Amino acid sequence: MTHLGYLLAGWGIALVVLGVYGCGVVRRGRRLAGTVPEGEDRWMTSRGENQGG
Amino acid sequence: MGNREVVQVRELFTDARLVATRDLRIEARSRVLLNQVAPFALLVLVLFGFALDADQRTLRTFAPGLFWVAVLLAALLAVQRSTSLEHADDAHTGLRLSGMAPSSVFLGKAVAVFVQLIVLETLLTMGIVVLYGSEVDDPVLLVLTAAAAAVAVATTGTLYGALASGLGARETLLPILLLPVLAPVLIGATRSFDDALGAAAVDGWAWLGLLVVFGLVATVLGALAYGAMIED
Amino acid sequence: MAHRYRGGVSVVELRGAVALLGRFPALAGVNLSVDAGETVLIQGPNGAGKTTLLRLCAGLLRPAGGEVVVLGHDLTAERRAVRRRVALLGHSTGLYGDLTVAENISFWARAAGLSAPDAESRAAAAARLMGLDQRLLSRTVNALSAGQRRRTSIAALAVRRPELWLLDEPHAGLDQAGRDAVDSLISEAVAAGATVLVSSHELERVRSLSPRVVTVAAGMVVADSSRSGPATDGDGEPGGGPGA
Amino acid sequence: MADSTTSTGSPGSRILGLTTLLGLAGLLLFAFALTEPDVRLHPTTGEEFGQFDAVRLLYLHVPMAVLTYVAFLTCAVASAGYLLKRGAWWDVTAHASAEVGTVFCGLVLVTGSIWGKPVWNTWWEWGDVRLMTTLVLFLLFTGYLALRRTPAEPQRQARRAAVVALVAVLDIPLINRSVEWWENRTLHQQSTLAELKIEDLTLFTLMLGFVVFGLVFAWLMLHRFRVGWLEQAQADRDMALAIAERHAEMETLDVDAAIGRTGGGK
Repeated sequence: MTHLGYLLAGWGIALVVLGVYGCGVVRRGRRLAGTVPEGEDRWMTSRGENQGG
Repeated sequence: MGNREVVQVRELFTDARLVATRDLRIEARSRVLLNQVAPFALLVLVLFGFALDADQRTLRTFAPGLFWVAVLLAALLAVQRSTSLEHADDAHTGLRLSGMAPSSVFLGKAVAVFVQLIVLETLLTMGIVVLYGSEVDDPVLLVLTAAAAAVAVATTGTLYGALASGLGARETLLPILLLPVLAPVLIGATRSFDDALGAAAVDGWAWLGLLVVFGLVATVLGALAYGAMIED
Repeated sequence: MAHRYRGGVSVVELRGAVALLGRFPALAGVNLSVDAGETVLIQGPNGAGKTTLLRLCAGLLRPAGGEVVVLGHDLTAERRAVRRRVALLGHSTGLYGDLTVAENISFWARAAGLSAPDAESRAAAAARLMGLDQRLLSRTVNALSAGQRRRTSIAALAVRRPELWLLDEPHAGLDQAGRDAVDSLISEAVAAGATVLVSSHELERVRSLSPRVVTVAAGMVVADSSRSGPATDGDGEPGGGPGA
Repeated sequence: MADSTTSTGSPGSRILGLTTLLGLAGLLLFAFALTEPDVRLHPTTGEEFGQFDAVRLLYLHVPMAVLTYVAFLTCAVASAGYLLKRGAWWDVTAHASAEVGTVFCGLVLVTGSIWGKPVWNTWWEWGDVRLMTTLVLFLLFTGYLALRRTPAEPQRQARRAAVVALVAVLDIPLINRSVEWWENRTLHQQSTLAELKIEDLTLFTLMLGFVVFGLVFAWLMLHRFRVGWLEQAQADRDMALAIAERHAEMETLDVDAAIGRTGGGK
C-alpha cells in the first residue's frame, strides 16, 4: 500500500482525537450528573420542549 | 404611524451625531490617536522595512499588504480607546440609562472611529509613498477603497469592542475575535490597493465591491446587534 | 399601568426580587413597595445589597427571580422604557475626563432627549444648584477634585428631572456645602412630586428629611420603619425565600 | 443499568454509540481493504498516475468537512433562535455544536494537510479557497470558544456568544468569495470526487463515510448537549444554594452593629 505513513497518521490522529474528546465529554457529564440531584438532570423533562437529540 | 417612524429615525441620527461629536471632541482634546496610535502605525511600517531587509522593490511589491496590516493593528488600538472612553468612569452605565437607542450609540461611535481611521490611512499612505516608494496609479480607487475599508473596520470594531468589554480578559480577547472576521477586508483592501498602486495587475474595482458589501452588512448588523452587546 | 398600593400609586414594587452579580445573588428575595412622592432611606451593612437594589430599580440588571415593577413597567420583560424616567447616582461619576464640566452636563442633557436650548438652560440651572461656578464649568473633569466631580455628576443627572431618583451614597466625598446642596436637591425633587430612594451611611443627615427607613441585610429587607409588624409583606419571615 | 442520574448516557445513546462503533469498523474495512487505490493510466503514454492509496484519506476527510459546516450552521441557527426566543435549549445547542464543530474543523485541517502532502506535494496551499476558508472558520470559532470560557453573567454570556456566532457564519461567504478571487486558483478539484474514477464501491464507501461520521457527530452532539444541560441545571442549583446561604447569613449578622445605632427608625 502506498502512502501508508500518511494514511496511518491521518486516520490515527482523527480517531484518537475524536476518542479523547468523546471520553472527555462523557467524563464531564458523569462529574456533573453526580452533583445535580435526581429530577433536575432529566433533559427529557425539564425546561419544556427540549429533547437531547 | 409613518410620522412616528420619521421622528424615530430623526432621533436616531441626532443621537448618533451627538455621540460622534463627543468622541471626536475627546480625541481632539486628548490627541491619543495622533500622539500614540499614528506613530505606532508608522513604526509598524518601519519595522516591516527592517524585517524585509530594506529592499525597496520588495517593499513596493508588498506595500499594499503591509499598509493594511498596519491599519488593522492600529485600528485595534483605536477601537480599544473608543471602548475605554465609556468604561473609564462608567459613562457606559449613563448611556444605557439615557434612553438613547443602542443603534444610535453604535452609529455614533462607529462614525468617530471611521473619521480617526481615515486620518490614520492618510498618514500611512504618505508613509508608504515616502518609505516604500509606492506610486499612486488610480487615486479615485485608492480613496474609495480606503473609505470602504474604514467603514468595514470601524463598524465591526465598534461592535466587537462592546462585546469584549466588561469581560475579564477584554484586551486579549478583542484581537482574536476581531481579526479573523476582518480577514476578507484585509484581502479585499490589499488587492484593491494592488491595483490602485500598480503593484499587481488585478481588478481593484471588483474588490471595492466586496468591501462595500462587507461595510453595509456590518453597519446594519452592528446597529441591530449592539443593543444585545451592551445590555446586561 | 400603575400598581395601586395602600391608596397611593406604587412607584417601586418588588416581590421576592433576586438579582445576580455574576453568579452571586446580591439580592436574595427582596420585598419592597414604595409609593409616589416617598423618600426612602436604605441602610444596611457593607455587602447587604443596597447598590444592587438601586441598580435593579434603574433597570440596569435583569431580575433573576421574583417580580420587579418600576413606574408601571415589569422589568423582567422591558427595562429600557424605565431608564429615561429614572436617575441613578452610582459610585462612579459617569463623566468624560477630557470634556469640560459644561460639556459633560450638556451632553447628558442632550442624551436624555432634550433639545439644545432646553439642555443649555437646564444645565445652567443644575450647575447653579450644585454650586458649580463659571470658572469650574470651563475646566475639564480631569482637572477637578473628587468632590467637584461628584457635584458635576449630580448636576448631569438633575437636568433630566427624573420621576424616580436612585441615589447611592450621594453625600460621599462632598464637603459641607456639597452635602447641603444634595439635601436641597432631594427636597426640591420631592416637592416636585418625584420619589427618592437614597442609600447612605450619613443616617443623621438623611433623617432630617424625615424619610421612611428600610434596612437591608444579606440581600433582603429586614426592617421597615413604615411597618409596625415584621419586615416583609405576606409571610413575615425574612428567610421566607425568593418567591420564584 | 446506570441511567441519566450518573452519566449522560441513556439507552438510546448507547444504541447509537454501539452502532457508531460498528459503523466505524465497517468503514475501516471498506476504506482499507475492499476499495481499490486510485490508479489511472495516462491515455497516450500509459503511465500510472492518480492519488494511489492516499485516496483512502478522503473517506474520512470529506465527510468531516461537510459535517463541520453542518455544525457551524447549526450553531448559527441555534444562536439566532436564542436571540429571538431566549430559551436555554438554544444556547446549549449553539455551544455544543460550536465545540463539536471546532473539533471536526481542526481534524479536517490536519487530515487535509496530511492528504495534501502526497497528492499536491505540499502540506499547505495558500490561496486554496476551501482550505483558507476552513482555516479562518477554525480561528473564528476558536475565538467563540474563548469568549464562552470568560466568566460572566450567564445570560449576557449567551447573548454575546450568539452574536459572535452569527457574525462568524455570515462572514463565511465573504471569506470564501475573497479567497476565491484572491488567487483565482484552487487545487481542490472542482469536485475531488468527480475526477476520481468513481466506481460503485468507492462511491459506496464515501457514502458510508458520511453516514458513519454523521453518527459520530450525532453521538458527540447528544452527549455534549446533555453536558451543557447539566451545567445549566447545576448553575440553577448553585444559585438556589447561594440564595439559601445568603439567608443563613442573617443568623450570624449583627445589623445594628454594622450600621451604627439605629435610633428611632423603628
